[in-house]
Amino acid sequence: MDKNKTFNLSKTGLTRRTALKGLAAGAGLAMAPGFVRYSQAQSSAPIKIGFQSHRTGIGAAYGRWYEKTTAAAVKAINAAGGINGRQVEVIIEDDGTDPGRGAEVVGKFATQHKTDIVFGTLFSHVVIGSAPAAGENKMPYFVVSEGHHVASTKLNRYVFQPGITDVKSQIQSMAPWIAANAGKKVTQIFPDFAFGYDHRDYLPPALKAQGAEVIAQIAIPPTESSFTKYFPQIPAETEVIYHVMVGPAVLTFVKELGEFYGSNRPQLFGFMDSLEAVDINSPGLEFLDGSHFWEGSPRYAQADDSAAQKAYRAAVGIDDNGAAVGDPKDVSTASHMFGCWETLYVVKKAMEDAGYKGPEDRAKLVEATEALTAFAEGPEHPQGPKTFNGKIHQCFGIQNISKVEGGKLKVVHKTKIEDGLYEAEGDYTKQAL
Amino acid sequence: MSEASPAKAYALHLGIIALLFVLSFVLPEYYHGLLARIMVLAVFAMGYNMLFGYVGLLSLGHAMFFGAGLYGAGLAIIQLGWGVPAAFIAGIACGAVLSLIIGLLALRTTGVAFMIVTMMFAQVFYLLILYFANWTGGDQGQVVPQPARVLDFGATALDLTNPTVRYMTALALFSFVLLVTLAIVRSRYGRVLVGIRENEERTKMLGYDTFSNKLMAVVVSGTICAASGAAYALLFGYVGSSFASVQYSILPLLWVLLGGAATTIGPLIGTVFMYYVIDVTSGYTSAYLLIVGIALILLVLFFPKGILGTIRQRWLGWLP
Amino acid sequence: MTPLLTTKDLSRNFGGLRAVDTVDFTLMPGEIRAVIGPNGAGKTTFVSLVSGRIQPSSGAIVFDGADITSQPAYIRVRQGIAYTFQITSVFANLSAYDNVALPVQRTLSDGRSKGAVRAGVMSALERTGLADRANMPAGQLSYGHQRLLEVAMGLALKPRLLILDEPTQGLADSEIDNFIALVRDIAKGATVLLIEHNMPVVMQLADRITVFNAGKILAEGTPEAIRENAAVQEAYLGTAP
Amino acid sequence: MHFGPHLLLAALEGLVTSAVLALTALGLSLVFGVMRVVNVAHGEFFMLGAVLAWAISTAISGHPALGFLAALVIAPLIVGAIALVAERLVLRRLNYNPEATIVATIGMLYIIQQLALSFYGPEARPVEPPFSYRILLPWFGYSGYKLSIIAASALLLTATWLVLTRTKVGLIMRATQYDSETAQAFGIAVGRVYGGVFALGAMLAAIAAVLIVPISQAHYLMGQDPLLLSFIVVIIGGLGSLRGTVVAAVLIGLSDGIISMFFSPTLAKIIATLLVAMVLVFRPQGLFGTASR
Repeated sequence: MDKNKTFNLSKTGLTRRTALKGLAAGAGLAMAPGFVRYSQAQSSAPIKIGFQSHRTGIGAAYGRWYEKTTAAAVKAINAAGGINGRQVEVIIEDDGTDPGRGAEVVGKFATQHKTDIVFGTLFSHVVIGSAPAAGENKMPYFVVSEGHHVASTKLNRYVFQPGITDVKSQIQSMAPWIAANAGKKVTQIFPDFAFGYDHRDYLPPALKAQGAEVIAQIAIPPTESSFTKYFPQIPAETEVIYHVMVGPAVLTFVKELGEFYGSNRPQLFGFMDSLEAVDINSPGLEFLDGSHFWEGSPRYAQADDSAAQKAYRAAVGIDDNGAAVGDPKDVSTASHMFGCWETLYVVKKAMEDAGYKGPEDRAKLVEATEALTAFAEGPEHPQGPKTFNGKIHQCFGIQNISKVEGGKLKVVHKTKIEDGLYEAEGDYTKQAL
Repeated sequence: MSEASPAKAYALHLGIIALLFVLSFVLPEYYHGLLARIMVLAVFAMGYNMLFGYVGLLSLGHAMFFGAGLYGAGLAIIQLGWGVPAAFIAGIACGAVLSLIIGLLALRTTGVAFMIVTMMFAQVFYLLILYFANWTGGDQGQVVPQPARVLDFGATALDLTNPTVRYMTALALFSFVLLVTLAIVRSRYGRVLVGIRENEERTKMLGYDTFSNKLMAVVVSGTICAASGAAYALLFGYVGSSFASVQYSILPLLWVLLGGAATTIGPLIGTVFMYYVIDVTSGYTSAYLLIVGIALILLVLFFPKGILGTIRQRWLGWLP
Repeated sequence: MTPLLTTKDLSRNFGGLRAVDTVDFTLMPGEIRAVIGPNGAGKTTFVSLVSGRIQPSSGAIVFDGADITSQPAYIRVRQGIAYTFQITSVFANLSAYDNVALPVQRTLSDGRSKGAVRAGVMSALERTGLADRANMPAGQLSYGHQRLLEVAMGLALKPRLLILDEPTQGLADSEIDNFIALVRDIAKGATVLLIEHNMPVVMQLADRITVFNAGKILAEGTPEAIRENAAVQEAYLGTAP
Repeated sequence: MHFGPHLLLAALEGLVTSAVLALTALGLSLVFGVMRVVNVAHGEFFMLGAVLAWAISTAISGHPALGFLAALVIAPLIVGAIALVAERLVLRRLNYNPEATIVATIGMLYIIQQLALSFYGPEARPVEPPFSYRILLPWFGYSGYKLSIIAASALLLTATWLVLTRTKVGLIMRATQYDSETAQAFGIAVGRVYGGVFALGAMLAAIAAVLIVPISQAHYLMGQDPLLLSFIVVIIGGLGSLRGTVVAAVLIGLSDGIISMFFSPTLAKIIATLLVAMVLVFRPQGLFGTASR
């Protein structure tokens, strides 16, 4: 897949289309064998989904798994007859995990590839940087980012996040369990940038509502590669360390925490974002044994996994340990990538509701998406049931709390959707289309 | 620089502006949008070239000037609710003030120390954006709302999010800065700057206050870069810290070196070239940075003075 | 008549070395003054102090009645002290025209018209015989022409005091004759301070000669007087008469 | 935690940073001092060292110390060889022109980074430390391996110093640094010296990376911070001054940690960066160097 910009799994597996970049997308299409007949008949032409992928830059570890999950979902959708009877084709452009390039890529999808939608962005700054381009091009933009940006209603009417719960909701739904099971005095350690600020801002009120409190907040600059010097700021009476670190330095963080505390440590509660794509059995992570993590979708296969979850894992190609089948060292980003799968099924549903025919129906697609209210657990939504708030373009689902036990993550608690609901901050549907 | 052929030079520059104008009507949609962006960033490169090409001062911190314009204009709209013209001026003013302060400090150093000092000031600027995240939006950045990006003239309104308006606005800014650059370069002041680049000690002994002249150049350069940043915020609707990161300090250097330092049109050519290489190669392989890297090395091996610099050296000596 | 330039107790140390040692020096307007002395006598350091390229360790410099000791070099140039470099220091990558245009454009008071610059530049180039090479890059001129270009740049500053640091070094004999005529011509409008090793040139040009040795002024007088001065002969010419 | 122990911890952490930084910066300083080349790809040689350390240590089974020691020897050699090839193929042909080499090394940066991404991948991967002994202090625990990094770095720096000051190779390098034309006139093969210096500079970065990778993980974008910090150290320390480089590295390593005790970390970074910038502004020749040429 690496060398190919497009893939159409239902037809010939990976369709090689390297000779693209005709001035018009139509010309490019005509050059590729196997696509000629589509240009005659609009009704059977594939639905084109522009996938804004982090192939290079800081997000590259996520981008690869997002691509894998997307490929699996598209394969499944196409095998079942596609969307509105049309096959789905995914066109990938790398955004370099850069907001400037991200906006250019959205423009490229809109004006050169002429895709029907743009999809798949993870990193928040790329989402926010690309959102204006999506709005101006009137291009429905389905992100899988978990940031609170969409639900904040600061973006625009064309941006949706229907496949993964936003971080504000995630944090809020963790509070009851932490207060009841881990401890009442919580010290937070988080990166000193926007992703960390969500945790900084949303956890204290949520804990307070549960009778617990945040006694210290330690923000760590994003450029930091060593953390020990911050640990003395952790108050001695801390019962729970709530940690959420991202980026390549996170292993160091855990190891140094281990060296600092040894076996005599407070409870640990972390967000899986820290260890996505990282083997939980890496040297130095023994320290995490017995600690708890938020997980979006469980990395390890659980005893009570639904049939849908099992089918999803098989389709994406991850084994019981959440690593690539055949390569146990290639650990997936299970907590987030399910969002790609589910988002594509939301797109499918909305397109079918809207009777979507082509780019001229994009406004109808937006309205049809906004009209959605709930997604039932099942093959299309293997992570669990969700509700969808069309006014803020955001879905809300259940969250998992898992314990590290014997080198695996075992789900010990599932939150309720209601735990994560909050007051809407605005209403996109009042904006013009 | 010589007195010869001013007409030729002006004709060439007006021709390029005319070409860009015509391109607006013939380019396919995608390249039309891309070129608007390139023109705005070429202004950034031209501002950089002012200092690097003509005065010989290699700064690794120009992202802060671009960022000053970007945030000056963007935050004026987002936080203060100002209109587009006021925001644009605010962005430029931020760049002018910042470049004056930075110039006063950094010009006490020369050579590599100047590189490092400018880089460090830019790093401070970048960290300040993160530190005041409540205001700036930090690393995630913020969207400049689409309804605010309209130039209201009472009777008519120019919507900066409209592709044609955006292209023409970018072209207007680009043309203005191009002609200003040309005028500066051909002026007596431009000759003094080149004198400083070639031999500062000698220029001083001809009675020039080289510090003031360099300071002036830093301010002009920083202000042009800020104009580019302000235009970027207004035309493309996003302000974010990545535009103030060290990468955006290296990019204009790269564009200028590719196109040809100390040529007026080189920055545009370098920017177009770099964008084109990335756009084309990223279509073939995700390892496009590899190709970009190889292209850079080949270019510097075989076109050591940049594309236009080499052309000037070999064929067209009159190019400004 | 007030002197154009005086220095009082002027000294400059480099580390432990006293390159210029409590020099009292006076230069009258309209003079052609030659400064001679063995290598390392402090001649170039002395004129560098006068032009402001380096700062004195102690002492004072007065130019046209005003104390300029603490003024930066470019201000002194603007007041009329022009310095041509001992080691040729033209802008090698710029044309001869641009080399001269830089000083010309600064001295123009009327300002804006391009014609004024062009006229000023061509006049300076013509006086030095370089007019037909105006568009050549200075670095491609012959060495002798580069020396002349230096002088042209100095001339273009319209100086009241022109300091020439070893201007004939490396020139051919034929060029030297032209050069002597040029300096005489310049001296009609400016005072000339000349560091020179070539004794025939000095003897032909100088109104008075100042002899430096070991950072101090050893002797001063007319060419004839210096020629007769035994101390000079011993220190500088190295032989007793 | 009380002030004393906190300060001790900050100092220890600062010293580890300094130790690695000193080695990396020394490599940059040599290249910069002797060749006058601003090597923007220096951080990528650092990254390559870390990535190769991962590859070598995972290829060798048995006690982790075996793999680590192998990496410590082999990784720098490979990186040095790559640097040598790059120097021969590119920098030499550019005649070490300052501006051209900046572009060329930016090109190298892209190439090395992309190759690492393609062949090594985007993940951060850990390397097991050769030993994991936790030193238990009354107030907190501390990694024994980290302390050994300080020792190893001191050893390597001393060795480099001895080579530079006491051997013929060092003399030749210093002569070339002082005046390459005269050195050439005295029969020194300046071209070969340059090749060797460039390789040596890259190797020092690689060694630093191998030392740090058991506590920090290999990642294909890890080269940027060491590059920026090294630049700062080299300039603050003064060009070509080994003593200055080491002192500057210690100063910067310590100041970062200690200032962060009193301010919020981002503010601490702002203050530390401003302080260093001001030192440069008001003492541009660095703290120890003679005026730069």
